[in-house]
Amino acid sequence: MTTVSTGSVSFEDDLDSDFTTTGARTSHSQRGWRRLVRTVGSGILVLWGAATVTFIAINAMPGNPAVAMAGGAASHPSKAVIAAVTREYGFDQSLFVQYLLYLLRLIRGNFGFSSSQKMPVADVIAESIWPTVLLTASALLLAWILAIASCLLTVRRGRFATSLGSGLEVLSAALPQYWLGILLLEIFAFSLGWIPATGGDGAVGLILPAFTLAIPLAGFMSQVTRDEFDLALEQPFVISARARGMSDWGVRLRHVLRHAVLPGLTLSGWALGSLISGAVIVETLYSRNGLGGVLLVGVTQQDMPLTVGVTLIVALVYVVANVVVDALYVVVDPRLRSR
Amino acid sequence: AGQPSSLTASNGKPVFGGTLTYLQDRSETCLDPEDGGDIPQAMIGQQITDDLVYEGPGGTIEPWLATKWTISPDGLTYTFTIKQGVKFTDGTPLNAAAVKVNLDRVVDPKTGSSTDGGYIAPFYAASKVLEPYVLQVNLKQADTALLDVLAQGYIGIESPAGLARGETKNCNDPIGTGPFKIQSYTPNQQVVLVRNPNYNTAPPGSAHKGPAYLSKLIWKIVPDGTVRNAALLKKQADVIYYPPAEDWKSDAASGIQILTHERPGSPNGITFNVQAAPLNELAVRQAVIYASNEAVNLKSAYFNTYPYVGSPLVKGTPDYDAALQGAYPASVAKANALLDKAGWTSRNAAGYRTKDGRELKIAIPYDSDAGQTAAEDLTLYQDIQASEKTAGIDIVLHPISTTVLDGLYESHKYQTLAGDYWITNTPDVLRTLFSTQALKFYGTNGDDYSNPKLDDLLNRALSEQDPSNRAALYTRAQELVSQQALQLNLYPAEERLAYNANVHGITADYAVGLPDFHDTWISKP
Amino acid sequence: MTTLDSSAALLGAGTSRPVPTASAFRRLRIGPILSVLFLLFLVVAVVDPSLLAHYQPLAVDPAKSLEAPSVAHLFGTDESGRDVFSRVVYGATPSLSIGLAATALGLAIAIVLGALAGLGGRVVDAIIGRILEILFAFPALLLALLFVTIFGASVESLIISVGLGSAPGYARMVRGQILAVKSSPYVEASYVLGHSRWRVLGRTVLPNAMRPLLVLATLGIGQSIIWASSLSFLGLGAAPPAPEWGAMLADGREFISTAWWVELFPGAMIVFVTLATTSLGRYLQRRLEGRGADA
Amino acid sequence: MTALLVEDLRVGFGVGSDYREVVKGISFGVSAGECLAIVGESGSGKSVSARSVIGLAGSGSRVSANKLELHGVDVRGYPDRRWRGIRGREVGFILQDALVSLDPLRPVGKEITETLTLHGWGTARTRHARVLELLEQVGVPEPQLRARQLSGELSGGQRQRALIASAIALDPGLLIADEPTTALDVTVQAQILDLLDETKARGKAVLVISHDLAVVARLADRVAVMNHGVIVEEGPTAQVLGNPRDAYTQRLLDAVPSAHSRGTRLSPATSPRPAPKRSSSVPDVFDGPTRSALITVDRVSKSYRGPDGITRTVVRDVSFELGVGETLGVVGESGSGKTTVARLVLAVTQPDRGEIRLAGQPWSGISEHQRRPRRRLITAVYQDPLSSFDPRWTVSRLILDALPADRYRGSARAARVAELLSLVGLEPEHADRRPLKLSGGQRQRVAIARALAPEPSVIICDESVSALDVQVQAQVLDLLADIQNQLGVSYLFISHDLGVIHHVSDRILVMQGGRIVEQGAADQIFDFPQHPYTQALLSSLPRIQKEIL
Ligand SMILES: Nc1ncnc2c1ncn2[C@@H]1O[C@H](COP(=O)(O)OP(=O)(O)OP(=O)(O)O)[C@@H](O)[C@H]1O
Ligand SMILES: Nc1ncnc2c1ncn2[C@@H]1O[C@H](COP(=O)(O)OP(=O)(O)OP(=O)(O)O)[C@@H](O)[C@H]1O
Ligand SMILES: [Mg+2]
Ligand SMILES: [Mg+2]
Repeated sequence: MTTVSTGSVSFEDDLDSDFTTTGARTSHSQRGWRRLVRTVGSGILVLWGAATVTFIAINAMPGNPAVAMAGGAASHPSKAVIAAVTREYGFDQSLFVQYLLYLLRLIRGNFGFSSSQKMPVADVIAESIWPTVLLTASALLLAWILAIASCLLTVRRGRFATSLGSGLEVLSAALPQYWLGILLLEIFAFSLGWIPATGGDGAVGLILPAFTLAIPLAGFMSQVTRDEFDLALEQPFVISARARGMSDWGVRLRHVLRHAVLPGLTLSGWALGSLISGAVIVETLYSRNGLGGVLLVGVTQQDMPLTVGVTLIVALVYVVANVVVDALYVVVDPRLRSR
Repeated sequence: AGQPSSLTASNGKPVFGGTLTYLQDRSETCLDPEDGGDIPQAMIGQQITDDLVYEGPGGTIEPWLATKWTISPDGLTYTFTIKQGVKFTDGTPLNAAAVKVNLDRVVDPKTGSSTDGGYIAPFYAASKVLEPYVLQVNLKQADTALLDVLAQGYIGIESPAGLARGETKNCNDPIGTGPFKIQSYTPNQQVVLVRNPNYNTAPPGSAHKGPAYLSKLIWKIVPDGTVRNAALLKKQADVIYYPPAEDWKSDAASGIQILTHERPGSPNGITFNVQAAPLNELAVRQAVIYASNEAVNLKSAYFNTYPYVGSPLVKGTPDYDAALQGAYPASVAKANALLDKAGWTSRNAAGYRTKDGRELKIAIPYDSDAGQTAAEDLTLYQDIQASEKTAGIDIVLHPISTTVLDGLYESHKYQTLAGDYWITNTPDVLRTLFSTQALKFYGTNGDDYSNPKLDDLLNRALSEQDPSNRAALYTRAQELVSQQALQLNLYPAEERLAYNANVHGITADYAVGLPDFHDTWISKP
Repeated sequence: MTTLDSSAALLGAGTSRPVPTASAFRRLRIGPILSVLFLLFLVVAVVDPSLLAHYQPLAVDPAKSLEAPSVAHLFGTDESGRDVFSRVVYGATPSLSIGLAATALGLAIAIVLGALAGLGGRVVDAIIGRILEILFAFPALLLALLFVTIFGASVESLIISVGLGSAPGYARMVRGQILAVKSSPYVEASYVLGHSRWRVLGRTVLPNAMRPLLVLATLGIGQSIIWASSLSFLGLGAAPPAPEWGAMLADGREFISTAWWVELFPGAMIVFVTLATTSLGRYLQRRLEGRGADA
Repeated sequence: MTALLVEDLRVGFGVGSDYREVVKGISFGVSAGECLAIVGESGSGKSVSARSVIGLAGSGSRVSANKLELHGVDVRGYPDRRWRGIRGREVGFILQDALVSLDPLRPVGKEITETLTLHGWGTARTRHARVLELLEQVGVPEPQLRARQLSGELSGGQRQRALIASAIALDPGLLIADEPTTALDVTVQAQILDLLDETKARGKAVLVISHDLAVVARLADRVAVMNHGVIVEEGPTAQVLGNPRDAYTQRLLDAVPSAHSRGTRLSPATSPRPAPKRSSSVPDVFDGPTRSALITVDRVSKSYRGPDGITRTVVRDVSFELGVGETLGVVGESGSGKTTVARLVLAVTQPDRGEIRLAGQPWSGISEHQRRPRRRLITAVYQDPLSSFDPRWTVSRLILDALPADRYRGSARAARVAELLSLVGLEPEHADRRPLKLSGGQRQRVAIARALAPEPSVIICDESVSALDVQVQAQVLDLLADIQNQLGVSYLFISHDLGVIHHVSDRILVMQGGRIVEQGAADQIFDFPQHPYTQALLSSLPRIQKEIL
C-alpha cells in the first residue's frame, strides 16, 4: 500500500487498509476509555455475580459444606481436616462473614485444594485451561470459516445451491454434538483411519474435536449470517457498487460480507459459552484433557473447590471473550467508534 | 512380575528396546498405590515397585524382596530377611529400615491406604529393624492372610527418600525398585515410564532376570473402550486394557490376542441389603437369585466372554469351594414357590407381586458415570430386570452420580448395590464383606449382614495355622454365605488385555491379576 | 423485434442467476410440509405408540441381541434384543416432553424476567440486565451440572436445568421485544388516545411483544431436546431401560463399530425433531416478517 | 451523438403465472449535453427502466429490448464482464436511495476510489488526489476529512454529493440520476440540482428520474411521463408541463399543491361534497394571542441528552397559538424540532421550561391522570400510519379502540365506526381488513378516521402526506380540508414540503434549529419573507413556473 505524501492515512486500497475514521481524536479516545472502563466494570460485576452464585450453590449443597470443601463424604475427611476447613472458610461463622471470607480468598487467587485431583485447584486449572481455550478458539474460528464459506458460495447462487446451503446449515445446527462426535470418530478414526483413534497429539488431535464443536455452531452462525448476507446483497449500496462496475465476487467479499458477519459476531460471545458447554461433552468423548473434563469430574465427585474454580475461570473466559468480541465488532463496524 | 497365565506366542528370541503404547481405561489421581488404592494405581504400581513376597500359581507364597521369613507358632511374629544389593531408582538402598517405613506408612490412617490399610492395620502392632536387613513385624492378632496381602501390588515397597518428599510429590512420581520408573506424568492423560536399567529383583515367576526388554512404556488414559479397541486395530496402540466384549470376535479376526486372568476374591454381583425390606426376607433374596436367569443373561450381555460365577468366591481364591457354583440354578418355578410361600401372592395391575399392599419392588442404584458402570453391566441389569419380571419382581434401575452413590453407601439406605466386587487373594475377603466386624468398623459390609456364627468361623480361620483345618472352616463359611443369599453373584473381576500379534510376553500377576510388562517385548511387525 | 431470451443475455452474471421470489416460496414449502408430517408421526407416537410399534419397548430377548435392521426389526435390535424402532417410537414421549417442558420453563422464566426488565423502569432493567449477564457467564451445561450436583439427577432436574440454562437467552429477546414495542409509534398512539397505562400494557404492549415467542419456542424445542439428551448422554438424565433418546444414544455408543443401528437411529430422531421444529419455526418467522415486508 | 438509445424496452419479474411486466415497451434516448427526465408516480417503472440500461434490472428480472445502445454500441447480450467495463466508466449511476447508497461501514473516500480502482485508473497516489478533487468538484467541504469519514457521519446532502462524485469519477458520457433530490431538504436539493446542471453543461448526457415535477421543470430539457410501465407523453419540458396533451399528465400536474392551489381541490372529485373556497374565512390572528386560542404554547423549551452524553436543546423558547378551526403550518429543515413541538403539544413528552395550555387549562406539567379525560381533544395523524397501528388489529378494531367508551355503547359503537369509515371515504368492507392489506392512501384514511373517533378539537398532522404519491396526497389533503369544513377542527400541520404547507395553512411557523424564526399568515410568509432563513428556504424551492401553469 502506498501512503500519500500528504501524511494523512491514505484511503486508497484494500480491505485491510484501515481508514481511521476521523473526528475529534481526543474525544474518541475519551470515549474509548469510558467504554473500556465500562466493559471492565461490567466484567468484574459478572465475575462477582458468578462467585456469588457458586457461593450460594455451595451452601445449597446437601450436607456439611465443610465436608464438601474437604472432598466430600466419599473421601472420608478426618475430623481435623474438617475442623481446619471450617476454620479457613469460616463455616462456623455467619453466612455473611463466610461470604466475605470466600470473596477475599478468591480475590487473593486462592482457589483451594482439589480433593479429586490431589492438587491445588489453581494448578489443575493451569494445566487444563490451554487445551480448552485452544479447542474452543479453533472451533469458533472453524465455525466462522464454515459459515462464511457457506454464505459466500451458496447465498443467491441459484435454486439448487441456495437450498443446499441453507439445508445443510439447518441440518448442522440440529446435530447433537456428542452424536456428531461419535459419527466423526467412527468414520474418520475407526473406519478410515485418517486420524488416530485416541485423537493423536497436537494439531491432528484437534481436528475431530474442533469439527465436532464447530459444525453445529457453524450451522447457527451461518443461518444468521445468511439472512444478513441475503439482505445486504439487495441493499442500495451494493447495487451502487455494481453500478460502478464491481463484480459479483467483489461485491460479496468487499461489501456484503462485512455487513453479514455483524450479527454472527454478536452471537460469538454467546457461542463461546455454548462451546464451553460443548467442551464438556467433546473432551469426554475424545478423552481430551481440559476444563470441560475437569469440570465434569469436579461436579460428579463433588469436588467443590474445583467446581468453583472452574466456574469462575469459565466466567472469566466469557468476560474476556466478550471484550474481544466487542473490540472486533468495532473493527468490523467502525460506526461504533464514534458512538 | 509373574508367570504368563495365558500362553503367549513368543516365537523367536526376545528383543531389547522399543516403545510400547498401552491404553488404560481410567486415570489415577495418584500414582502411588498406597495412597488411596484404586486398581489403576496398583496397575502402575506393579511396574514401578516390587513386593516383599511373591504369590505363585495356586496361592503359594515365594520370596521376592524378602529372601526368606519365619513365622512364630502363634502367628504373631514375622521375621523377614531383606534382599541385599538392591537400590531404589533414586539411588536409595533397600534395607529393613526402608521396609519398616513402608509398613508403618501403610497402616497410618493419614496415608489413606484403603486397601492395604484395611487388610493390615487391624492386625499390625509394630515392626522392628533387627539387623540392617532383618525386619521383625509384630501383630496384635494372628492373620493368616498377611503374606497374601503383602504379595499384592497395592503394597509395593517405595523409597523412603521418595516418601519423605511429601504426598503431592510422591503421588506424581513414586519411586520403587521395579522394572520401570516414571519419566513424566500428565494427569488424566498419560504416564511415560522408562526402563530401570539396574533392575535386579525379578520375581520367581519371571521369564527373565534383569532389566525389562522394553525401553519405554507409554501409559495413556483412554476411557472409551471403543476408542481403545479402534486404536489397537489401527496399530496406534500395542496393548489395551479391557477390550469391549462386543469387539472380541472382530478383534480375533484381525489377529488380536486377548489375555484374560480371573482376579481372585469376591465376584462381581449385586449385593443385597438384608436390613432393607423386602430383602430382609431370605425367601425373597433366594427367589431373586433363582429368577434372575443370570448365567444366560450374562452370556448375552457380555457376548459370552465371562464365565458365570455362582459361588461367593472366585475360582482362583485359596480355599475356593467349587460345589457352590450351582447353588442357585435358574428356575422361575422355584422363585415363584418361594415367594408364594412367603406370602407374596397377590399381583398388581402391572403384574408384580404384592404383599399387604406393598409391591415386591427392588431398586438397583448404579453409578451414572459411564466410566464407572460398564455399558455391558447396564445391559445385564436390564436383562435381569426383564427376567425378574417373569417371577413378578419389580426391579427399578436408578442412575445416580458418584457422589450421591457414595453418600448412599455411607448411609446404608439402599436395597442393593450394583457392580460390587472385592479383589484380593485370600478367602478372608468373606470377613471383609460379611462379618460383624466389617459392618461395625471397616464399613465394608454392604449387606448389613451380621451373624455371630459366620463371625466365629471367619475369625477362627484367620488364626488357624493349619492349612487343611483352615480350608474346612472357609468351606463352611462359604456355604453359609451362599445359603443366606447375600448377593446375586455374576462374574469374576478379570484382568483383560488385548494386544497386537507382535507383542510378546504379556503377563498378569497371580496375586490380584495386574498386568506386568517386565517380560514384554515387541517383535518387528 | 428481437426478444432477448432471458435476463442472462442482458444482465451481468451477478444478477443473471437470481432466485426468483416465486420459486423461493415454492421451495420454502417442502420443508414445512415434511416437518409437519414428521411431527404428526411423533404425535401419533406420543398418543398411541402401539399403532406404530409392534414390539414392547422393554421386551428383552437376549437371543436376538444386536440384530441388523430387517423387515421384522426396521431399525434392528439393541444389545438386549429389544426392537430399536419400537424403542424410538416409545421414546418420543419422554424425549419430547423433556424438550417441551424445558422450553416452556425457559420461556416462562424469560417472560417474567424480560417483562420486568422491559417494563420495570431503568433500575429494574439494569439489575435484571446484570443478572442475565451473570447467567450468561454460566454456560448451559455448567448450570445444568451444578444443578444436578445440588439436586441430584432426575428428569425433573434435567427439565429445570435445561430450562434455566435457556432462560437468559430468551429473556434477553423478550426484553428487547418489549422495549421495541414499548417505544413503537402504535403504543404512543394508544397513550395519545387517552388509554391508561395498564390498558396499553395489557392490550397492546404484551400481546405484541409476545408474538415472536411462538417462533422462538419452536426454534428452542429442538435445542432443548439436544441439551437434555446431552445430559442424558452424560448419564444425568432418564434411567434405563426407559427408551429416552439421549439415554439410548449413551447406550448405543459402544456399538458404533459393531452395530451402528443402535446408535444411528435414536440420534437421527433427535436430528429430525430439531430439523422439523427449526424449519417450521423459520418458516413461521418468515411468514411473520414477510407480512411486514409486503406492506 | 446519442449517448443512450432505448427502443421497446420490456422488463418483467417473476416466473410462470406470477410473471408480471412492469416496463411495457418504452423507447427513449438522451444526447450529449441534454437532460431527459422521466416522471411518473411511484411504481410506474421509472427505476426499473433506468437500471435496465446498465444491466442491473434486479434479481429475477427478464429484460428485452429492440434496441439498447450506449454511445452507439449495441450492448444487448453482453456478458457480465463487459457490463462491468461499462458500468462506472461509460455510465455513471446515482441510485434512488442516496442516503443508503454508500456502504455505511467503509470510509466515503474508499467508496469513491472504488470506481477508479475497478477500472484500473491511475495509481494509488493519483487516485487519492483524484478523489479529493472530485469531492471538491461536487462541493463537499473539507474533502481530506470527509474522505476518511463514514457515510453515516456525513449529512444527507454530503452523502448525495459523494455518491455523485463516485458516479462521475471517470467522467462518464452518461449520468443517470434516480430521484437525486428526494429525502433532501429544499436548500440542499437546490445545490444538487445545480451540480447536475453543471454536469449537463460539461456536455454530458443526463437522465434524471423524479416524481417531483418541480425538480424536473428546473433541470430537464425534455420530459417523458411514465404511467404503469408505458411512456404516455414525451416532449420538451415547457410543452409537457405547460400544455400537457395526456390526461394523466394533466392529473399529475393538478395534484401538485402550491399557493395557487389553495382552497381548491387537488384531486378529481371523489366525494360529492364540494370544497368551498375558504381562503379568507379565518380571521388573521397574526397579531397576537386571541381568546379563542385552543392551544397556547408559551415559551417552551425542550432538550435531550444524546447517547454521547451531550445535552442538546432541540426546542428553544417556542411560543405560538392555535385557534379554533385554524390550520397552523409548521415548516423547517430536518431536525429543526418540528416533531418535538408536535410531541410536546400531544403531551407525550414534557417541556423543560415553559407551559402549554389547552383551551385555557393547563396541559403540560400536570399528571397524566389529570390529563387523560381531556386527551381525546387532541389526536394525531402520523407520517407512517402503518407503524402507528397495532399490527394485530383490523381496521374496525383500531377505530373502536379510539372511540370514547362513555359516549358510544353497544351497537352504537359499530355504527359509529361505519360512519367514520364513510366519512373518510372507505368502504364498509375495509373494516375487517388489516391495515397491511390496504394501500398507502387507504391507510392514511384509516389513520384519519381513528384520529376523528374521539371527536377531537385539534388534529396534529406530522408529515401526514409526505410518504404519499402526489395523487394520493392530493386526495388526503382534500379529505382533511373537507373534514375541517364539516367539523371545524384545528390542524397543527407539519411538513417539510413548502407547497403542501402553502396549500393547507392559514398561518405558518418557520422553524430553524429549534426556534421559531418567523410566523405569520401563509401568504404573507410566502410573499414577503422577513427572516433570512425563510428567504433562503423559499428561494431554493424549485417551482413549476407560473407562466407555464
Ligand atoms: N426486483 C423486483 N422484483 C419484483 N418486482 C419488482 C422488482 N423491482 C421492481 N419491481 C416492481 O416493478 C414496478 C416498478 O418499480 P420501480 O422501482 O421502477 O418504480 P418507480 O417508478 O421507480 O417508483 P418509485 O417512484 O416509487 O421509485 C413496481 O411495481 C415494483 O414493485
Ligand atoms: N427522544 C429524543 N432523544 C434525543 N434526541 C431527540 C429525541 N427526539 C428528537 N431528538 C433530536 O431533536 C432534534 C429535533 O428532532 P425533531 O424530530 O423534532 O426534528 P424534525 O424537525 O421533526 O425533523 P424531520 O423533518 O427530520 O422530521 C433532532 O436532532 C433529534 O435528533
Ligand atoms: Mg424508483
Ligand atoms: Mg419530524
